[in-house]
Amino acid sequence: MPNATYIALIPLLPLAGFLMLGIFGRKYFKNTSGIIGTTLLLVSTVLALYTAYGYFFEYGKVDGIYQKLVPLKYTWLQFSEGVSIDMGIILDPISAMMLVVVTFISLMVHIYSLGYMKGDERFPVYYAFLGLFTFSMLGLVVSSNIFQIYIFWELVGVSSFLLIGYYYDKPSAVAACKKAFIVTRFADVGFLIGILILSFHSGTLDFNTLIATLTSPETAGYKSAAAASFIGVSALTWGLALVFIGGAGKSAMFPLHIWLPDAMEGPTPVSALIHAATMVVAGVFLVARLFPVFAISSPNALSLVGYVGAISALIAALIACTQTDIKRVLAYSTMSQIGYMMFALGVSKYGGEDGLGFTASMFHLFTHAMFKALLFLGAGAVIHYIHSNEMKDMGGLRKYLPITHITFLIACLAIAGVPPFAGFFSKEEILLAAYEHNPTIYWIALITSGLTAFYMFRLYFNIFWNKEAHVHGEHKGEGGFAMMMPLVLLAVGAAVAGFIPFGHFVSSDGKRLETAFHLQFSIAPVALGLAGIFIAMWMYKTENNKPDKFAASLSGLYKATYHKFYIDEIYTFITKKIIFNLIGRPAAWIDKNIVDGLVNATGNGTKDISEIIKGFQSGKVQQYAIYFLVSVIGLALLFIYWWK
Amino acid sequence: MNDFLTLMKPELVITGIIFLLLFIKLGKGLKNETMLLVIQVLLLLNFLAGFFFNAEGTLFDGMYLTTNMIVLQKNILSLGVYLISLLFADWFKKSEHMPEFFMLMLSALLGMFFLISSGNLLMFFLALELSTIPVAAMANFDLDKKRSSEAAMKMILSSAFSSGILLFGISLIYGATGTISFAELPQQLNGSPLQILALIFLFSAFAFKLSIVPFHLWTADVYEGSPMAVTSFLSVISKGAVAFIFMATLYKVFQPMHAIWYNLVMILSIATMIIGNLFALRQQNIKRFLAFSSIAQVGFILLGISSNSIQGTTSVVYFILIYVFSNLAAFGVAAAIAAKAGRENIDDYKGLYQTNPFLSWVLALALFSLAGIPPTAGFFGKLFLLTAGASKGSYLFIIIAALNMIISLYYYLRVIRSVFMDKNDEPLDKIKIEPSAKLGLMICAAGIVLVGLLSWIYDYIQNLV
Amino acid sequence: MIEPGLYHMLFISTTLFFIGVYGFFTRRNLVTMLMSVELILNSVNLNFIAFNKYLWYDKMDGLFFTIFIIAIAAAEAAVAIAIIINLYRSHKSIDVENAEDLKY
Amino acid sequence: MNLSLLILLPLLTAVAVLLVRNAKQVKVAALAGATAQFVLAFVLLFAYYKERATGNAAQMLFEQRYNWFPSWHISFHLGVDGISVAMILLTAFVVIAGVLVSWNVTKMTKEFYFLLILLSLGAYGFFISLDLFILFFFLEIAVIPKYLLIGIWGSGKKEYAANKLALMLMGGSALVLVGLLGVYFSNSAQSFDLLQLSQLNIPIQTQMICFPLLFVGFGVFTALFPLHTWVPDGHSSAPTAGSMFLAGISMKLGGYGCLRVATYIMPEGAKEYATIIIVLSVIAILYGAFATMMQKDLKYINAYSSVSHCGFVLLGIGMLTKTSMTGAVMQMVSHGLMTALFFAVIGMIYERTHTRQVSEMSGLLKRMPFIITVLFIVGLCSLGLPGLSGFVAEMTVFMGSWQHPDAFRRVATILACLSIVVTAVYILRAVTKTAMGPLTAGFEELKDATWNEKLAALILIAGIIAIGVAPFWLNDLVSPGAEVIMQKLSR
Repeated sequence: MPNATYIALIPLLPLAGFLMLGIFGRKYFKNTSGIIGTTLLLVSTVLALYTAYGYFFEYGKVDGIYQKLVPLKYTWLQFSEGVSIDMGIILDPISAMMLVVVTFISLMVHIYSLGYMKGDERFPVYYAFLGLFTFSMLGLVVSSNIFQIYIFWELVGVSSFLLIGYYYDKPSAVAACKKAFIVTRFADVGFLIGILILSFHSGTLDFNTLIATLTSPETAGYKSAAAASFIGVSALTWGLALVFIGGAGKSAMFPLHIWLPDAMEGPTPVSALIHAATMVVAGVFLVARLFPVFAISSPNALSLVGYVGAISALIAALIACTQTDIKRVLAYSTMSQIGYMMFALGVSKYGGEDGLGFTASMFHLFTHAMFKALLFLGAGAVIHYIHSNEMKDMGGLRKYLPITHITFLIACLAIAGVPPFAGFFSKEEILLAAYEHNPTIYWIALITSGLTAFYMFRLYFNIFWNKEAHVHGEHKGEGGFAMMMPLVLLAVGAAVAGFIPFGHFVSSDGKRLETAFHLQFSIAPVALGLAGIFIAMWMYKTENNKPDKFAASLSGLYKATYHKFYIDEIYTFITKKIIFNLIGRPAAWIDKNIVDGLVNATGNGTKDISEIIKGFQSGKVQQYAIYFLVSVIGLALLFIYWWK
Repeated sequence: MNDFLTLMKPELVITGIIFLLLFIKLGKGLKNETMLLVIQVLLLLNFLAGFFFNAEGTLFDGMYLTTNMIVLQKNILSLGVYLISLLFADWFKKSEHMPEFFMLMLSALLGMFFLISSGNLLMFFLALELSTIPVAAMANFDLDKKRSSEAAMKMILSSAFSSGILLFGISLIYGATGTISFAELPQQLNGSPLQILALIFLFSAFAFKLSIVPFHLWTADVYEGSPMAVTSFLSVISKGAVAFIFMATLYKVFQPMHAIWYNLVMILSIATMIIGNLFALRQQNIKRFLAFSSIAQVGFILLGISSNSIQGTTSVVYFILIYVFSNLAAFGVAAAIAAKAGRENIDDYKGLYQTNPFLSWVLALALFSLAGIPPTAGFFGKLFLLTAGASKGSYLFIIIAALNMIISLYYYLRVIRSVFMDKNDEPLDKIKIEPSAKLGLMICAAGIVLVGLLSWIYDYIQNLV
Repeated sequence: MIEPGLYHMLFISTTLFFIGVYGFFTRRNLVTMLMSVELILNSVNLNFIAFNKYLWYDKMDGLFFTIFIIAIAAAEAAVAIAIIINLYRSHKSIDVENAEDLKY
Repeated sequence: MNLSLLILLPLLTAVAVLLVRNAKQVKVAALAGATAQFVLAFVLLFAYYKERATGNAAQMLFEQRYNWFPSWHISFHLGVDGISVAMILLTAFVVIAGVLVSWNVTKMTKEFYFLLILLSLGAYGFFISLDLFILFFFLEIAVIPKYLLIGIWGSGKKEYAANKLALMLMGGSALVLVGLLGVYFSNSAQSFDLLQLSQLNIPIQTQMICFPLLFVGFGVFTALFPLHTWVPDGHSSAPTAGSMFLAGISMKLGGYGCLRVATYIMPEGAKEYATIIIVLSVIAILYGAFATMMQKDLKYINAYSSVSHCGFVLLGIGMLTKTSMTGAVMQMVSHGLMTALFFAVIGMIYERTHTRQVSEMSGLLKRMPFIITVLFIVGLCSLGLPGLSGFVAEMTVFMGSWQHPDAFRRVATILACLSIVVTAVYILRAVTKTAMGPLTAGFEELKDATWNEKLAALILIAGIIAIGVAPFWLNDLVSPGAEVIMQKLSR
């Protein structure tokens, strides 16, 4: 068995960093906070690698199957008999893999930020937040309990919120962080209700028990979950679909993706870490975590995952083609790639060869983390140099930023799926899985892969070629060793990660999965990818008016994609017009005028009555006597004749 | 003879004091200050004397009866009179005819003692008149004030009219039963229409004295016009005495007609609470305000009376004890302010707390006690009245009573707000309170706080029933 | 000639009562109002006497009561007259409608 | 552990406050008293643990009973279980923080602290009473100090607000009173004793009348829709410490009463009216949240959000499961701490900027990092961030509510869940607008928190985090109490 203390230390070290820097950073670690944070994370990374190594090569495998080990678990909050939130660590292939990815990317970003954020007045706070995020993300991936994952889910949300709003005096950043939080929060309600449903039927919150209960048809939990239904859909499917909504919100799936492009307001390293490599894949991870339940018990929910993923991939790719802010292009590309991972899960089955989609998805998650982090960090270097996010301010930078240029090119090739870079292998597996199980999705995926190559190289050429650079202001160079080292390391990763035999380690049922390489199958996607690259080259390599003409000829589509299909506008309409004006305002009005009005009316009414009846006290002693006599006679009549 | 002395001791002491005052007055040898001091001492002695050499029994063939409970009730009234002599020292000292005032007041008190002890309708009538007529004269004591004479006029005419109705009722009872003795009456009562008519005529006289709606209309006018000392005497002592005899009469004499008077008491109680509160809401003059608030309080007393039980008796006596402290404290503060600053309006109290914290706190305590806010005694008093009333199980009745507590809280808080919260650029000057008035206020404040918390007082009363 | 019976007496006394009440309600002069009250009291006296004579002739309660009522009425009248005189001093009138300052 | 100490200590503090001479001594006396209460509350907690550890399984610990009004069968009966201990801890936290925050009160300092302490006396007494009469006694004691606190030291429409608060709360307690009397006369023992009453079976007809009376009566205190309208005005007009006490302690009296008195002694009534309670509390949750969204004044925002949050308390009670009732108590504790802290922060901001309008503030993080950090923490707690107390409580309520398989309660739970989005919206709108963005002109010279404010905030934060990070201790404290109520319910 693994040593739980070491594993627990992986998330706890960044937490310690957060607390230390958050509380004392401003006073005592003004300049050293970056070093402290990075060092702590380095230790975490080493521990994570050690753990992963141990798991994959020493104790993880029993009888050829990777086990789900729970080396640590204690009860955090007992709800009722059997239902409790436990804080624990689960160790299985995907969590081990994620531990490595998260710590590694985080470490790269920590190092990179040493250069990128140098001189920022809130340096300690920045590292504190990074620490908080890393802690939460690591906590999320090792969660052994569905409520634990929800807890860390919320925590990554809030750290993302804090980091997007890092430049707090910029109104756009404030708006973006708010939006990110609220949109994901909305999705989280789905997750929460999903948890409630699943836990009610399975009678547990523990992942292993829950999965075991809900995948074996003979258990009472499964029976009740399958039998209970709401508008024709079983409770189990509802639960899973709702959980998936949570995942879709975090992973920026259509139509809950609107927060992701705006989230680029945060510092670029943060975008690399949170909004490219780690947090946004939490949704994929969540579905993967519950994959057996999806795949065995509720194919409907799983195909929902597949279609949402596919649609998101396509839409994001289309939008990415027209955006001019380089970080937004990358954001949409992220969304598109996560769409890949989602539908890969969606087309997968549980176990054996049919589980290829699962492996492919995880593989793509792994490679994508490398090259997307690299792209963002590269973009960061460009922005650092040029002080702008807009393509029109860029061009011809290959002379000024040679290392960035090369690494960025490698990443672009990787994402475009050009062999032998990492993206090629993972994408190929995904396409294969889709081809075998769902032709519709396969075709969507194929088109998307062509579009991906096009917009990535549009980006690449616009930054590094196209018009001549007009750099003003002082030259800062490429940002020094701290910024370049992560680029190079990630580039190496992006270049060679594809050669890892991923199926040996990660598969839907823990067994070894051989992934064959089909040359003839690869021709179509690669050809499409290359075509995309060449079109991009033709249009953007030098400064010309071809893009404008092209845009004009497709003006309707161009406009729609440029405006991101007006999804933001729809949301604004719903929130501003419907929720605020039709619910919030009336609620406030009702409260002020009707509910409160009634209370006040009671008071005023009493006073009014008092005013009306004051005439009885007329001051005339004779009238008093009349009332006296009338009352006596009245009471006498009342009691003699009526109320005996 | 010995019986006579012990049984009638309270009345004899009062009579003695009246004569003593008469002689002192004739002698003309004493200054007002000294005179007041003497009177205060005498009244204190009278109060203390009430605790010794008491006996139970009847005199004059049952016309006069006394029990330990009755002695206690008399003591409560004596205490009230003593407090009045302390609290209104300012006004007494200025008055030219102070001994006369006390003679009248003590005469009225004597009337009330007889009233409580009466065992016969004749005795009852005589005592009632003895307790009323001097008060009418007292009401006119601010001889040069128009309002004072108007108040006195209203009082004497109304009470004469009410006496007429009462007597008519008594004559009907006499006609219907042939007896006027409390001891014999219950056997003769059978609930015939004539008897109901007589009951209601009789009831109206009690209602008049207690200011039960709709027989309350004289109350506010008389309270407002009379000197403060008379107002407080009327609203506390007079009401207390009548409440005692009213309860005794209903419980003992009219017990056979219980079903009828229960309903009567209930509807009048509700009416009294509601009307008293509604009128109190809009008053500006503190005396008039307290007049209506005391009407509302009577509604609660009726609630306790309606229970027709030992708990009812106990809680009414207990409440009146508390009411003596609370209402006299409120009047005492108002009198202190009226005497020094000549202000009687609630608006004039704005910002009082800035200059006169002591008066403000006493007033606050008094009003909280009247409103029934813990930990003041009023809370316990009211709660026990409600509990006693609730024993009959009429939820609607209790809910109306409870809601009335809220209306009353509103107007009591209005005074509190004036005193504590409202800004006033020209608050009243710092008022120098007479030492004896201060003593009186302190006794009241102590009473307000302690009577509730010390539960043995309640038990003591209950053991006497 | 019919011997006057209880009902005759009661009829007279009731009439007297209501005359008194009517006078009390309508007269503006305070002294007249006081006199009306006296009428009411006298009607009660009549009642007592009648009841005593016709119904309960073996008990003297009614008679005593009447005597006391007369005495009390005198006392009441004395005080009332004194008050009215004082009212006249301040109001220069004994009209009841001039003394209506205290109201509402 | 002598429970009378919990009453005597505030009493002595109040007397000390009245007796000392100048304002400084008053503050010191009040702080000393509050600290002593704080310590005492922890002593009680550990005494409680110790007693339970020795195997004392009595329902109530440290019982004391003195005859008070024997003729009415009223006794001064004190005792605590886990729920009471939790509430007492909450009170102690809020009291010490409130005393610290009010350090700058210059107007009538003595009276101010006297009333604060009096209020805390009422709260302690209420939570340890086992006799319904003294429970009611303490409930009412706690009302008038609030009236005076708002009316004298408040701001804005203070007199209107104070009046409304006092009258509505008194109205509530009047209903409670009628309900209590009904219970009192319905049982053969004619007893106000809670434990004795819980052994008896109150006739169902009485329950049908008295349960709503008691529940609505206590509900007014805890902002039961539609009787919540005193909450926004009252809280927003009160001085800082007043709001803290009001929201932190006073509103909890109602929740505690609903649970301990109404539900516990009248289980059949509770079952019968559960549907209505759930409907009302869900309305309060959602409607409060939406109404909050439209508010522009920080204090109103927190006040309306209190309506919403207290809805969870009532929802938890209305759902009638052990988990949900545990959640309700946890929500009371959590909301008490959180909202007290929120008001404290708003007070600190107001003292510096002299405005509470969200639109008039921006970028304050630059000038007052401590205060704004606290604002963030409390905001995040309010919207239910894990690691802070709000999350734990709300989730417990949700989990408890979901234990009913019927559609009505499902829908109610889902609607309640939706409120967490709305909460996020209004909290973030307020917090980000205030804290972030460019600094408003004229605020360049503002100072950060002083020692007393820091201490107050840290104490409350400590409480919030203690529950948020390690909820099991609170859960273990509260759930046996809820279990007892459940046993009575399922009998």
